[in-house]
Amino acid sequence: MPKIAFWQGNMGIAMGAIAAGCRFFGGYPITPSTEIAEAMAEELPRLGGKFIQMEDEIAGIAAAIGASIAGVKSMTATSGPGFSLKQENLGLAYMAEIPLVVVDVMRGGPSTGLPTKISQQDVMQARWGSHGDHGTIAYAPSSVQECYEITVEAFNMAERFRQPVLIMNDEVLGHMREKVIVPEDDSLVLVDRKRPTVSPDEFVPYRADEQDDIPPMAGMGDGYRWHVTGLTHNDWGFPTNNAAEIEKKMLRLMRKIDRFRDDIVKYDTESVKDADVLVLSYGSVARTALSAVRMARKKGIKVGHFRPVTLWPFPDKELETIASRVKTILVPELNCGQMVLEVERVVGKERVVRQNLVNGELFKPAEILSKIEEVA
Amino acid sequence: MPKIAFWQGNMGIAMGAIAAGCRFFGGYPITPSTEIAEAMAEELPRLGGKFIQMEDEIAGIAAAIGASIAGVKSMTATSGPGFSLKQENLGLAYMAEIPLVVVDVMRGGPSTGLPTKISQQDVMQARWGSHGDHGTIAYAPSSVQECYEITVEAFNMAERFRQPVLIMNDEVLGHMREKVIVPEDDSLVLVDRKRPTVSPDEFVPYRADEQDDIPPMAGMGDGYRWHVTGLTHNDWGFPTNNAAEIEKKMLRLMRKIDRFRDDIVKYDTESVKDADVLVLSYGSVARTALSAVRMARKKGIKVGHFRPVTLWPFPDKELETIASRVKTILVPELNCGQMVLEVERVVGKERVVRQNLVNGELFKPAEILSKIEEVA
Amino acid sequence: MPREEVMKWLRARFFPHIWCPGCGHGVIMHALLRSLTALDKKPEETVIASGIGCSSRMPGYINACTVHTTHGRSLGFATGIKLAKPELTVIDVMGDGDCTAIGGNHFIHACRRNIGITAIVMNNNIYGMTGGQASPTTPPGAKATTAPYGAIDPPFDICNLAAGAGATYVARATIAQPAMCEQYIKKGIQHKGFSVIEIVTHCHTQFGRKNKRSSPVDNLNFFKQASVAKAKADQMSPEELVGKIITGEFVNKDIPEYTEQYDKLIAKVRG
Amino acid sequence: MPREEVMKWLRARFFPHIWCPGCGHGVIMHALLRSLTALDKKPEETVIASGIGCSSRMPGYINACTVHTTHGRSLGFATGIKLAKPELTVIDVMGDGDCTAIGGNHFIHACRRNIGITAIVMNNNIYGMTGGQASPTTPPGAKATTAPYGAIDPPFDICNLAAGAGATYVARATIAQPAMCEQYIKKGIQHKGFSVIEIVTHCHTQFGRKNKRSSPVDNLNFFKQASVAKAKADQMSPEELVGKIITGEFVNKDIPEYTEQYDKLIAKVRG
Amino acid sequence: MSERYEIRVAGSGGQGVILAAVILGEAAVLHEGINAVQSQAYGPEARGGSSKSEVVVSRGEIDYPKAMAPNLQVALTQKACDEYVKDTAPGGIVILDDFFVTDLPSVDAEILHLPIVRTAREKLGKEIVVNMVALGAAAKVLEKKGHYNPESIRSAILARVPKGTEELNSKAFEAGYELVRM
Amino acid sequence: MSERYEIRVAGSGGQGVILAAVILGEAAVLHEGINAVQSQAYGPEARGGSSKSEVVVSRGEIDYPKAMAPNLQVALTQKACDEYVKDTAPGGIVILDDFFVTDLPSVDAEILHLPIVRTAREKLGKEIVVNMVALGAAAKVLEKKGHYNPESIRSAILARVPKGTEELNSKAFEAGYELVRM
Amino acid sequence: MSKQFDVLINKGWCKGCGLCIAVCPKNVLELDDRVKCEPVRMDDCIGCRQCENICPDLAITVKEREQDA
Amino acid sequence: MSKQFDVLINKGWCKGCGLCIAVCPKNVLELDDRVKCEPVRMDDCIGCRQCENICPDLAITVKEREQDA
Ligand SMILES: Cc1ncc(C[n+]2csc(CCOP(=O)(O)OP(=O)(O)O)c2C)c(N)n1
Ligand SMILES: Cc1ncc(C[n+]2csc(CCOP(=O)(O)OP(=O)(O)O)c2C)c(N)n1
Ligand code: SF4
Ligand code: SF4
Ligand code: SF4
Ligand code: SF4
Ligand code: SF4
Ligand code: SF4
Ligand SMILES: [Mg+2]
Ligand SMILES: [Mg+2]
Repeated sequence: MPKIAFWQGNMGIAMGAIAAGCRFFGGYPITPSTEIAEAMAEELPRLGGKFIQMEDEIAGIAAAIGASIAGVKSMTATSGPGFSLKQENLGLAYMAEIPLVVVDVMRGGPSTGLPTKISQQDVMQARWGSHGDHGTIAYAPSSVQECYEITVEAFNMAERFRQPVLIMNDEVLGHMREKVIVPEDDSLVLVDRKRPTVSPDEFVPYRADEQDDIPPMAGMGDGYRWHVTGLTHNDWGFPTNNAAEIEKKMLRLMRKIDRFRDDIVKYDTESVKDADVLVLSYGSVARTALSAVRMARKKGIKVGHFRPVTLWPFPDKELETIASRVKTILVPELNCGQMVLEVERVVGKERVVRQNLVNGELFKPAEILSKIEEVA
Repeated sequence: MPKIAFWQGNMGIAMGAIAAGCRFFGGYPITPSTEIAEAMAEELPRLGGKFIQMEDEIAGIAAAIGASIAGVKSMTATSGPGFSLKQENLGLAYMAEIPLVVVDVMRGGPSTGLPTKISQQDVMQARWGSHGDHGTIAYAPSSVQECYEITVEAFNMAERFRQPVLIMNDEVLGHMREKVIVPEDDSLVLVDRKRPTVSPDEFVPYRADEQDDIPPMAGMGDGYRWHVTGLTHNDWGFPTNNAAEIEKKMLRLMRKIDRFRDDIVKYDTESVKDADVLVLSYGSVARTALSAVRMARKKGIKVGHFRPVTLWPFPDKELETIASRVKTILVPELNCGQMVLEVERVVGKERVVRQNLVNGELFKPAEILSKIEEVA
Repeated sequence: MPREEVMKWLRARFFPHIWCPGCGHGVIMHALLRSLTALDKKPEETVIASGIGCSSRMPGYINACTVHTTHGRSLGFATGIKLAKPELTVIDVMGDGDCTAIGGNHFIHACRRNIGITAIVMNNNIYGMTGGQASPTTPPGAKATTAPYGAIDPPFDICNLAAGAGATYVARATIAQPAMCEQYIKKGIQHKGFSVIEIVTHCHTQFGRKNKRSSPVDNLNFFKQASVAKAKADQMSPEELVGKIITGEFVNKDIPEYTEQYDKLIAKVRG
Repeated sequence: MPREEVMKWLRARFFPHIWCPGCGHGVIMHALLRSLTALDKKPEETVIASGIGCSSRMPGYINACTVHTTHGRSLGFATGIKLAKPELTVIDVMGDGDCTAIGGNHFIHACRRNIGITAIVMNNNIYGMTGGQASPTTPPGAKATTAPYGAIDPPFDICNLAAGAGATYVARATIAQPAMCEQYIKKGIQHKGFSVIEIVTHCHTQFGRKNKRSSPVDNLNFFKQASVAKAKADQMSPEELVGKIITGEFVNKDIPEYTEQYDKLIAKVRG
Repeated sequence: MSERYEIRVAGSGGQGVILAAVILGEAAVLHEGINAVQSQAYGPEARGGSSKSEVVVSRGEIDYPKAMAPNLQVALTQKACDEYVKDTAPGGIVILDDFFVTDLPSVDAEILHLPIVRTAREKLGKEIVVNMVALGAAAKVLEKKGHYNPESIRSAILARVPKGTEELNSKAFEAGYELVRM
Repeated sequence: MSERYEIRVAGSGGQGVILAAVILGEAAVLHEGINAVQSQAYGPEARGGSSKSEVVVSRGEIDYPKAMAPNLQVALTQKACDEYVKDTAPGGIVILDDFFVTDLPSVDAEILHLPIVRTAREKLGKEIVVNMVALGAAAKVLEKKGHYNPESIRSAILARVPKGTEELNSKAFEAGYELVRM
Repeated sequence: MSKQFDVLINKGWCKGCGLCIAVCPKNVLELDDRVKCEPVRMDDCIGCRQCENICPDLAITVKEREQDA
Repeated sequence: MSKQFDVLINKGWCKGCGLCIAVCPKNVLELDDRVKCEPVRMDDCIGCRQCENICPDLAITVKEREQDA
């Protein structure tokens, strides 16, 4: 029977990770993400898993990647400054195609900024923070329930696509407590990385299967010998300077996500059928926005809501379809305008109205409501 | 009399920095940027300046920021992996408003990638690499002459706007040697940070002048006492959790760049008047593209070229005006499509054609020419 | 020490400070200010740098040239400041986490380089600011939010680490000895080269509560009972020293200071 | 050692390797492979990790479970691997820059934690891969591309640093003593806990050319002449030891290994 | 939104106001079977300064997670009172400690000025249970307003507090409950 | 582009092919007063493996900085020859070392198979000056083709090489120059 | 006659931690009911300044009392 | 009769660094004109394997020669 819990969003993520089979956490404390580490420190040893607090965020993600290379599902969690520090090694996980879940609980930036206050200032960093190209999968949950469920999904995607998957949580959701209906373990669909089916002698570690562009992955200690490197490499995992081999690798890295974009993209809508105004928001802001949309509907304003659950890949096609029917798209964000750039790119900048707040607070319903009234 | 030199692009940057008054370099070696550090190690002591090789890139930028806080114009230089590592402290310089020039000589990514091969994969990272919002000034030079001149300009902008300014060089330009006409020192217009005019007792370190939104800056040891912090702070530089103070600071950080956007934005055009096809490219690619455009013109194709010299702020208005007259905009980039996203946002995605190469090589003129012919 | 002289170093407008009642960080700040006063330093020519942590909030309260940087990186910034302006007095105040966890590399390199900076490490064996996670100096067996079953890894001995990295002045005191703190800080500032003063302190709020030292006074008493002067400790066996805090000077040697070496290099290059 | 046994550890298809003719890194790899062979390790259960540098290219040539990570960070990755699968033999091979410059923090923390990894530090006193910049072990006065007027900062003594950070097995050899390299590596691998073997080697291409040791053989001769065994060095004065390379075992002590402690903790928690 | 009921507990760092709000949330979700969202203001100032925590309860879905105009406020220090009480919902209820809060605010709300701290100090002999006394007082109000059964809160307390302190905490809760006469 | 002339020098790591190309570039820009862009392939393989370097010279602006079809190629090892010589501009010139290059390529170009290494070893007694011998040979070709005055190259060499080695390098240059009979 | 001292407490800064009370050799100090330090036996003070030096909040000033000649 | 040894050189791997030549106590090895190692006095070899162990390119194998009984 599903259990009812009253958890912080960060706890939701930790418990989701455990449910997804995560048995390793490498991290470094930072507000407002620390509760994830603390929960993992408590829970993992009970399950025979390992939690390690490393000397810094760089080592935290390194250890997590190491554990994944050894065959164990693993995670790290942090906030802005630590997310910046993790970018280099995040790149290694993209290049070497190592499954991993990375959580950023967003606080106000730049720099040390506002450690205990909400923002959505890292959503573009999720896409572009590490040097070099790669496909990105990044989620923004809006409830503690979703923190739990999306973490399970993030692990599944990481395992399926052999790459890091990001969860962009925010301070309000990370810290607030809310009801969660915790499904029974065996009701969850869990994905594990594809393992090689060939013998160790025949194993070519980065030779991808044609049907999905993903190479099967051996765990170290599983009888296979293979080479992991952050250098651009050929199918053998050996560094190459050969243009054709380089291009093959790079295009596959992008394609493995692009091809299955429809399997990954997730979004939510409310009252969009007859809407003249569409509010697009994500994370905690979506809670305020929904509140405002509902208030506006009561006032007779034809307004709907679009919530990207995957920020990356961005639900562009889906938004385009819905947006084609509306006059104005309002994008309230707790930053100086980030996802709105993607919205403008998708639907054209003429119809897009921005609403930005960078004072460390979450929008209040009245604020978004009055903006809706203004643009309606 | 101006002198003629035959320099690598990286040398052009080092010598431009020296000419701009840079007297401190803190860094860590990494291919293909190392020659900048090496040149500074050689030149600075001759001028009484200081070069220090720190223990890593994080410390390298920290030392450079420290020197700037102490009142000395300073610089750091790196490439992809190091640029990722510098992102956290780069954020501090944005937040604390410390002038600084940061060079990224782009190589192939992600991760260690292709240390000795060209890419343009970090141009979005230039804008979004650090957590938290801030305005960005980033240049992409296309010749060694421009490496020199833009470095001088980068220092001027850093000093004027009290923030880091980025130079996004690439491996080909960084390493190639070319003729430079080196202007005489006294022919250069150099900008220095505004110093406080009030007495130490009246000094409020982050109180901005109204006419430009920039607070005057004292050097440490100049008789003023002030506080620098990466936390969001009030005019006194003291950490605040007050919504109004936070918002004031954040909006000013953005506004000080937005207001003077026209003074910063730089671009170049060729043959755009009657063009049906516009090629937009930057950095070393612009050299290939210009070559292709000239070949195409000889074949009678009405094609022009638009070269953003500042990638950030992006010359959006300027592009929009020119683009309004053309049928197709071709954007060749040595990445999987980065600045093209901005182009699509500005001109709408319908008319934009991408050309991407990620095999470690620079486009050859014939490649871009044939794409021009295809879209013309 | 005339009290008003010390008060001049304060940004009194930001008081009372944010530290918990009885937090040892205030004791250390107080000792530092007395040292600066005693040495007749000028605030305009004195830089106090720090990283992030409760301890690292200190510079904000000191009316000098103060630099509150990123977690663990303050020695990088301080190195830039000192090298750019060697005439400044540069003090770097750090927590145990700031200095020895994320900042460990900058710490050992500053030790190696022997640059004229005084590092004050406020070792409370825990991450105070973020709510009580284990630090690299948390004693084995002690509880922390990220070591709910007790820490299992051996802690650093900060003074040994500094010595192994080549530091030229290394001393340790506890906050139960405010005069000793003041004295070592003074000697550290006067020392040519990089000096390290570890001051053992407490975070009763985050560490003490979980480890049976929940009030400031409990900690004071603990320090009094657990401290052993180096001279005495040298006579004791390893077994006797378990759980003891050895106070005193561990290293004090004379090696050329980095910025002076640099100035010589410049002189040589310019001929 | 039967030669074929060693050859089994090679990815011969990638030979000849990229190292310069006579580069000491090859001598070290050879010694490592002999040690692994002598200890009868299985390649499928042996992990060789590294960061970035000429030295760090080594894992690519070894037909085991090999992990070529980011510059300076390999011990972080290796720690994750070892903790996740303590039954694996984990070796981390690093250059002096990789280990003691950018990787210094991970190095001292691995020493502190006493996790069962063997670190082999290939100290050629320079950044070879990037073309000859100074490293934290470049001797004062030596020239490097980023120290064109001679290095002015004191170098680390890697063995002292490791000892100060708490490492439980620390030894040093030079490539002029391939049998000693092999012996210490073997002992390091057998040691319970973190072991550090510093192997002093040369980069004649980048360091030697600028510092009068331009051929591999020059360096071999230099090492033969400059090495002093620890037993003998203990009898020598600091002045006599200037410029000498002390070889031998510096630390060898018995303290619980980290992953074993962790397993005990799990057992305790699970009751 | 008609069902939405907002509660805020505010005081100084050591007074346990966060735990109080968490218990109210747990009581709602785990014992009353309704929805609740609990949140709090974090800040470095939480070290020594003031601290606030909120619970929003509702039979329906709770979208906006923070209090907009609390229906019930508890303030245990003057600073908390000055800072937070002003946005009480018109006609709401404000519980103030009568030792630390001496300047009463002028708000359109019913003010209960109660000896919460003194009860903890004097009756229970442990100032640390001040939050439980406050919870008791709040429970009475919430019961009267028809939002909670006090048993839910009591159960939530027992499930939360450290073993061995159940009795002390229950007593404190009862004492607080008794303080309110409505 | 009609004025564009492309030169490539290729060999193994230690043969100084980069310096040779840099000198050709400096000769063009600083002594001939024309434009030049010099570039090179870097790679970890440059340690032991093959190495190439290019110069594009032109009286006009040089946009694309790399060689597309070199008009003149110099290859000092078999590997370099096999890898690089094939894209020589039709009718171009290829200079090959006769000790290390034994398999001659089939290209539409004039092939000069010259004792470059042997001259360095035997005549100059220092294999290290092999690049200067090659430069001498290239200088002769470039002179014949009307692109450079050999004096420019000689001056560029003298400005570049370490003090005390001028004579050796000049001699090597002369010896290379003499190898070509066109 | 021995010297006399004033022990001045800045109650706005004092946080009532009790450290001064613990170190005072003469038992001069106590906490009041608002949990602030209060010198209750000022005349016993010997001016050792231990309280001043240990006070983490810099809330104590010990001053020699001006004495009538 | 004393043992005899074959010193086998993999010339495809040998880079001619000369280290083996420097360590050989019996002067068995030399470089040929393509700068590759060549055992020129094989019969003097005492099988000490110093050359094999020092070779950074793993290009040398020293084998005891099969002897006719
Ligand atoms: C890059 C980064 N990582 C983590 C943090 C979060 N953080 C702030 S302070 C701190 C630890 C502070 O501990 P310590 O240095 O011992 O100081 P204390 O608070 O104990 O005085 C941490 C982990 C941060 N601000 N930045
Ligand atoms: C983050 C980062 N910074 C810098 C570099 C560039 N880099 C590659 S190897 C290296 C130094 C290598 O020196 P060392 O570890 O001593 O190895 P060696 O080449 O001497 O064997 C540097 C600085 C990098 N790859 N990544
Ligand atoms: S949390 Fe600990 S370290 Fe921080 S102020 Fe409180 S007592 Fe001091
Ligand atoms: S550059 Fe130096 S370290 Fe690198 S392979 Fe060559 S000799 Fe070895
Ligand atoms: S030590 Fe200071 S803060 Fe603590 S009780 Fe005494 S006066 Fe108050
Ligand atoms: S000065 Fe000494 S005796 Fe006087 S109150 Fe302070 S501690 Fe007590
Ligand atoms: S040591 Fe090895 S590589 Fe060097 S010359 Fe001898 S066989 Fe050749
Ligand atoms: S085995 Fe010994 S004697 Fe024989 S060739 Fe090698 S080094 Fe010389
Ligand atoms: Mg601490
Ligand atoms: Mg090295």
